[in-house]
Amino acid sequence: MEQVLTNGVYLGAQYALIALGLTLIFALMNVLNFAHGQMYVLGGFVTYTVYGRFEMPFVVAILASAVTLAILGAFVEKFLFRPVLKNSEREESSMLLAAGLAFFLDAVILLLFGEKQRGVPKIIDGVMNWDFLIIMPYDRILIGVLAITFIVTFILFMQYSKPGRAMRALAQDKVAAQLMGVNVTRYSMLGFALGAMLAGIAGGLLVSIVGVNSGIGGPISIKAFMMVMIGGAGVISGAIAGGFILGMLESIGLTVLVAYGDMTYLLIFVSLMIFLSIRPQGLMGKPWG
Amino acid sequence: MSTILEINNVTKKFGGLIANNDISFKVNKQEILSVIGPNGAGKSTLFKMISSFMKTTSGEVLLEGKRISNLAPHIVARMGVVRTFQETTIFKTMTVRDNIIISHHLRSNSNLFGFFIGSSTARNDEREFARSADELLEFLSITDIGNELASTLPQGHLRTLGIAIGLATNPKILLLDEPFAGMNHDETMHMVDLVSSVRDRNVTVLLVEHDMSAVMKISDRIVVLNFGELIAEGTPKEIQENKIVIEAYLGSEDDSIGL
Amino acid sequence: MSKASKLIYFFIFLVTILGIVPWLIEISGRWDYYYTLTSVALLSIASSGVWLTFYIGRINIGQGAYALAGGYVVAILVTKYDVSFWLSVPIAGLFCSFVSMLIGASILRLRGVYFAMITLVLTEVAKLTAMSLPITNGAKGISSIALPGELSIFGISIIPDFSTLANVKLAFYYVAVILMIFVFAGMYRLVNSRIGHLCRSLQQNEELASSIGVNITILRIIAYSISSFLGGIGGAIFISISQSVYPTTFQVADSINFMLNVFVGGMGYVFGPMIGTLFIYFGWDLLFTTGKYQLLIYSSIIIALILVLPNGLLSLRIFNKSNKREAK
Amino acid sequence: MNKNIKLLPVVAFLLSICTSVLAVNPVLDIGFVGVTSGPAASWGISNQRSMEAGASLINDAGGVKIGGTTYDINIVSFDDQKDPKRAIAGMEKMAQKGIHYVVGPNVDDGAAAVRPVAEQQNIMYFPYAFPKSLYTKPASNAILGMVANYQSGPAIYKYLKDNEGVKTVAFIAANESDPLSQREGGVAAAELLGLNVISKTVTYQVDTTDFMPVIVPIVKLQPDLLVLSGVAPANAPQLIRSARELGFKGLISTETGQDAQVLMDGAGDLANGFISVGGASTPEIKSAEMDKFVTRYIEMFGEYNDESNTKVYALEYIIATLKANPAAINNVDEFKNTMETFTAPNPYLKGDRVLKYVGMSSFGQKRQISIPLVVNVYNNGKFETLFVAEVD
Repeated sequence: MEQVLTNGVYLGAQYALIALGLTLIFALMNVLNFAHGQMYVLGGFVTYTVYGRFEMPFVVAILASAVTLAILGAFVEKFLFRPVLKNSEREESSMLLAAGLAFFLDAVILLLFGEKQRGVPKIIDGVMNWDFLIIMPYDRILIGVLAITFIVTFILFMQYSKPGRAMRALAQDKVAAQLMGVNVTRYSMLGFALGAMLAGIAGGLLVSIVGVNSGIGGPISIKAFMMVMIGGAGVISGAIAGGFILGMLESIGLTVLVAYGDMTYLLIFVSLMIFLSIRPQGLMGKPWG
Repeated sequence: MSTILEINNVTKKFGGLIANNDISFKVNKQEILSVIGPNGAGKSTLFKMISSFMKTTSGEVLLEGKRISNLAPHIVARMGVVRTFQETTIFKTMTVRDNIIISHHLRSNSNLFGFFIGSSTARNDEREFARSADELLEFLSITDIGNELASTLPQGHLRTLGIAIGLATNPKILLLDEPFAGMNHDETMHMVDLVSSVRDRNVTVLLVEHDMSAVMKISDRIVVLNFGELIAEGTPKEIQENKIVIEAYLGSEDDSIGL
Repeated sequence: MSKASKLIYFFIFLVTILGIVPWLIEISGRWDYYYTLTSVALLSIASSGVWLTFYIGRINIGQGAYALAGGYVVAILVTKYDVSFWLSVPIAGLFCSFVSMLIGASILRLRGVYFAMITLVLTEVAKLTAMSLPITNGAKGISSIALPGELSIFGISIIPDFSTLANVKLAFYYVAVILMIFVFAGMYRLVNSRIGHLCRSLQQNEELASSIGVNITILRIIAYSISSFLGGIGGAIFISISQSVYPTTFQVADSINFMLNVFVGGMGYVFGPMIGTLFIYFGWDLLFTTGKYQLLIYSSIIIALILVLPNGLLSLRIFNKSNKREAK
Repeated sequence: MNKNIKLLPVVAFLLSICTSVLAVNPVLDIGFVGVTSGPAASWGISNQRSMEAGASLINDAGGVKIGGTTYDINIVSFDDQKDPKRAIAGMEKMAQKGIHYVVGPNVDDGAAAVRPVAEQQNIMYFPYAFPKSLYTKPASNAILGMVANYQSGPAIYKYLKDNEGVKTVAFIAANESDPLSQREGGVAAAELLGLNVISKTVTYQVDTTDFMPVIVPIVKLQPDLLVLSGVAPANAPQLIRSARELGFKGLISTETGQDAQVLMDGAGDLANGFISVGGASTPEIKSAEMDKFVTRYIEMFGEYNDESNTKVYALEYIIATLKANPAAINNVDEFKNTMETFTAPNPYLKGDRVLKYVGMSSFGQKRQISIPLVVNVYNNGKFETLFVAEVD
């Protein structure tokens, strides 16, 4: 059981990091970014190229992933989402754009990086073995710690920095933020860049333990949606909670429900549906985000 | 004068916060009764409970002796208590006339399937709705904007349209939520005339309002709330002279009773 | 548009898809387009259901679930209980309607992205259910489903047994497009009747709608169950073409595609789903010659389209003339 | 950047016109319908590429002589996006182009869905899907293009039982049609051999990124053998790595083709000893022809994919059978007749192995290509052949 809980925590840290960027973009712009998973994958491949292929330090690779994705995010916001949100009659049109973007990134990634699963050399070798109760490879511990560090840094940034506060105001009430003198255009772009960057960092970190392949983007997006839903859409703390809960749910569910075999996931999904229809705003979301 | 609506010991709590405490008053048929009070006095909450958009914590609201509190809003509307909204809530992408036509929903004799296949009852309904909508447009003197998109209307017309939507349902009681808010003097006077004429259509009017001059002019009776409590009830003249009311208003910062 | 010119347009449309298209296929020898167009017709039926839920202001990414359910109902009825295909299609539709009423009663309270997400989860649930139930034959699916048999009423044969036909593809094409015509005619009627106006009132402001006495709960459920009915029959007919159904026959990707069809066609137009499906499905088909760049070009076109026409293909001027009545 | 990428297909198209103008031989089109985009892209892409590499070798050698005519081979590919609806459309496209021989689809649902079209349009197709209903009567046009897991499984388990003393087995599969069906076949085979199946209910979702939690319940049981049923090459290294890091000591095997580079990237030395099914590229058995194929593949696509080994045969069989009976080019009934008696030398393997159609014992008719069951073991970045067996 100790192992199961440890797995849950460390899986949760991964998931929370993945969900952060998605929820940030949703909170700021009400855009459900279907391309989030693809951005994650792109981040993974950048790290793979810089660290795995060019053999530069891991830190440089993560930085490269972050910068690449931040630039991509800013461009996507400026040239794609902004005009569409301005010109369309219904906000939901942004979902079509997001889906189109997801296909586009899928195609680009497949052409650039090929169809194979890729991995990078381990950052550190060895496995921690605590009396056979908890077994955890050191690189996974490191990535888990790094993920939590990034999450904490992000929270502090949102809480105390000027852009962070501006973005929180924007997320809460666009009109009010505007009246308070927040530059909505600039912070929407910054927020989108930041969201994409978080996806890139998540991809870059995780490539070192689970690898990456060009087709995983779509499934990752869907999974990230679920974390965001569990925690509550558009709320940073919600995404983190959602990530940890889903991680824990999977870890425990897979062990406890192992006898039910193929039903395990059905049970998880059905209970998710029931939970959401009873408490649609998730654990800590604002209703009707 | 007979009673049409009774509010009996209505209380609303949000967690530990008391929004309305034990409010009771009666509304007479075909009168114009205003509910006033400083900000946060619980006027809007009371309104929402009367129209059943919000549940009461305790107490009840009776329409002609029948309980209407805590029913579904559309059922309360069907029974004849219809509200308008504080904000300019209308169907934005429909024309003014279509807004009014759709609001005749309660008067239809045909069921939905009848409308789908275009039964003769349904067609009669449609004709009747169109005729009635034109009549309402004329009554409110907005025939000339009938074919304009509702989203393009200026504020004054939006309010009028809001009232038209309410009237189209053929209500017994129309609840108006701050009909004069943000209006200049001329617009207010026009609206005062309009609300008075609504009463002449055999409709009882209950309104929540800040604008004292308009309220004093238009109301038959006034109910005053403060901090969720009913502190006074009477004719405009009685209210103007009521010490407790004056004190309540002077004590608050953002409102003056406008005497 | 006057009633007469509407009738003329409708007549032209009928002649085109029932006469001219098969004739063109015949003389050009492009037999493969029968299947493409049959798919477009069936998928547009399911998409029009999604469109209806959009019309009451709900983003529906769960239509794949009902298409899959419809497919399985037909597969099970035809293979295990020897029910006529023609009877099992409406049963499949009604089954989906019924299920959607049960589910809808609790999830239709949700709005915006919450509703969208829960329907997405629904698609996944449908797949996993199909995979774990004995009656659906689990992961192995149901294959070797017989072609539709004869349909006769009072001994008069209305539709012949498909297995005796020389050109099954043409038969499926007619079944699909005729059904599509009925569905869209019904949808057009629905939207332009009072029900459509009520749906629009719901889309714009549920509070106001209920304040004028509209029973929004019931109306939402009605719209959602019609939507699911259409998803069910679309899926049901499809599996008689593939003669097999698997848990993955309709999946999350399909649910998203149904939604895209609606977006691309234009959410404000009754015929949007038809045009959107034609564009998306046929477009992919035509790009087949571009090889490994197919997805890249396809997605670029979708992105360009939404940039140029964010309100859908039908918001183009030329279409707008004839569609003004439905335009929002 | 966007603009340049959009221009590429135009350039490619123009190039392809040029080459087809230059070619003197008539062209024989062979189809491929499979998944070359999305999460399962690697199955279809390795498949398509192995066909294209094979065709390119033939064309460079001046084409292939069938009957009196020398043909160039052209591969016509259709991406079905792993959607059975699109797979049907792909088959229709093939029929439209007058193609009678198609490789694919790659998954069960697609293979089942295209059956009606293939039979109506006289197309012989070579799916990489194992359901027996595809190949047993009344089905007539599908030919299994590889060794099925219910054939390879028993051979592998028996070998491991005899040589490694394996007694207990655990199965793990993705929660999808193909892997679940393969798990079922594997479990049946293991039980038939008298092995003790101690776990067969662990599944994982296709969107799993981290397999630690998935594998925990199995590692606790410490089976002698862990079978990864129908595992996608992308997932295999992660499953192996997680299992090993959690302290799993037993053997790990699968019945699908894998890629050595992917295993090395994803699991490194932890993958040593991993047993999988391969084609013909291990040094012990491969012929010079196979070397040429691999070289060409790398020339064309930059990097070899070991999965392609298992998929190299379908094209070879189609062409060899057509050579044996030129009338079959436009007549699949001729093809079916020829299948009954056809034999030809296997160019990819050393020694005198032959190509022939088999399947009587599994399907009651000859609807499978005969290829040797090559079982590989991964060691330090490459595969070694563990044993080779024949399948009927």
